[in-house]
Amino acid sequence: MLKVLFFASLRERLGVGEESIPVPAMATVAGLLNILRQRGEDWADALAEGKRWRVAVNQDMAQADTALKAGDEVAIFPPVTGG
Amino acid sequence: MLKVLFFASLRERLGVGEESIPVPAMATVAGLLNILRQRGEDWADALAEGKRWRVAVNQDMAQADTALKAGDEVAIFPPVTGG
Amino acid sequence: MKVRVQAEDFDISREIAALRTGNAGIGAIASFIGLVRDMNDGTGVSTMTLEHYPGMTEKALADIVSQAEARWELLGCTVIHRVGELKPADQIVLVVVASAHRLHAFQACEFIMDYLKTQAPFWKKELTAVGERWVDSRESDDAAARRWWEQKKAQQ
Amino acid sequence: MKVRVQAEDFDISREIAALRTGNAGIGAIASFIGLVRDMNDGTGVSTMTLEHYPGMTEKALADIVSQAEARWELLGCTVIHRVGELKPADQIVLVVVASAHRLHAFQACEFIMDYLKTQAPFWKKELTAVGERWVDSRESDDAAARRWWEQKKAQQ
Repeated sequence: MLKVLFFASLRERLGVGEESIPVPAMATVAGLLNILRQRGEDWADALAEGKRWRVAVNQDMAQADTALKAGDEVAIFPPVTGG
Repeated sequence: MLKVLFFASLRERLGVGEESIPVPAMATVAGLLNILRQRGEDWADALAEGKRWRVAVNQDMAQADTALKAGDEVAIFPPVTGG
Repeated sequence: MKVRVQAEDFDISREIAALRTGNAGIGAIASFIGLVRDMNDGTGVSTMTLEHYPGMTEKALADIVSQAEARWELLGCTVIHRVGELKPADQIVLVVVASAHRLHAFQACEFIMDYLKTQAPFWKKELTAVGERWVDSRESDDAAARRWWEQKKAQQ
Repeated sequence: MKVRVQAEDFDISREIAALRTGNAGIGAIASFIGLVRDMNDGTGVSTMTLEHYPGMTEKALADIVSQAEARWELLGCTVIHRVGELKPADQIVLVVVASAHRLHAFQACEFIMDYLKTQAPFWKKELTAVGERWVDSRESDDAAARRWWEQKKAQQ
């Protein structure tokens, strides 16, 4: 399983902060996003290609082709606005 | 008369901090420096062309051709090293 | 290096004193404080809530400081970022950088702020007279962070 | 704008508090502190004496700050420079700049320090184990001041 986290506006829009998701067959960030987009219109829209979201894997910034394995912590969030 | 001030290493080397000097016939910074250089070897050397000294007239940084008139305050000093 | 994420306020004098203790080789200290403004994009702000990603924030800040330490000659660095509910005029972030010379201190301090603004997982939500809104990221912040990467590339 | 030349020490927290009072539009405060180092050019320094040109120092500092205010959008600026006899680790100079945005605060703070280092009539004399010596000006400081002039020229 993956531990998947959502933050800020994405967390509010999708109505979930944390959940467990099986490692997808296509075991990359892109594979996980494809599965999430199939959950419905809201998910497909919030996580659409070209939308401004970021992904971190095990607390490091990640890319679409970053590999995933059981036990990984994946976080999906909007561009950061601290400081 | 001009009020002429010397600071820092120039003041120590020339042994004078402040004096009154008549406005030179050539009433510019260059004219004043020419007169001071005639005071002896030490003065000629300390104020030689190409040496690193600066001049302020009435507390604003000045150039060789800056005009002088009676009552002006002229300060001669090495490059500044504050901060 | 000292990195802290906390709800509590901070005092710049105290942080500088702690950073300097016992190091008389420090000649320059550059620092930055970010504050909650009472206006943003023309609307009055009454409360600012800072959400963060616990664990990753500390890691990201430590990584940003390590990059600065690899790039400039630093003699100490402190980064404090607050989280939770803040009010206008409250302090949000503190960066203090010590070095023998001012150019290193200034550059590292600016670099840390630019990277923090684009790489550290904090999100601001403003409460205004017309409701709540998440603050949008700015292209100017991305551009500010990019220039350091380009400067480094140009030097290689 | 607040410019002071004094023998007394200063406290950055107190100066920032005074600068900020009543202005919740400030989003960024950049500051710089210059300190007496215990070593310079490889020699131990036991005392540093700051000579200045009374009257012109205040005028030069005010002029430097005015130039910064004309060039960037500032919401406040404080410059304090000490004179007299100082010891290693003592504070020499403080520059605090407030703005709505960090780029303006950082740039103005660095600009003020670069101009102060080349335009304000202060001179440092060090007492070391091998005697007294006047500190030499650095070409790197002239170069640092020049880049602002060149940047301005390039923008015109």
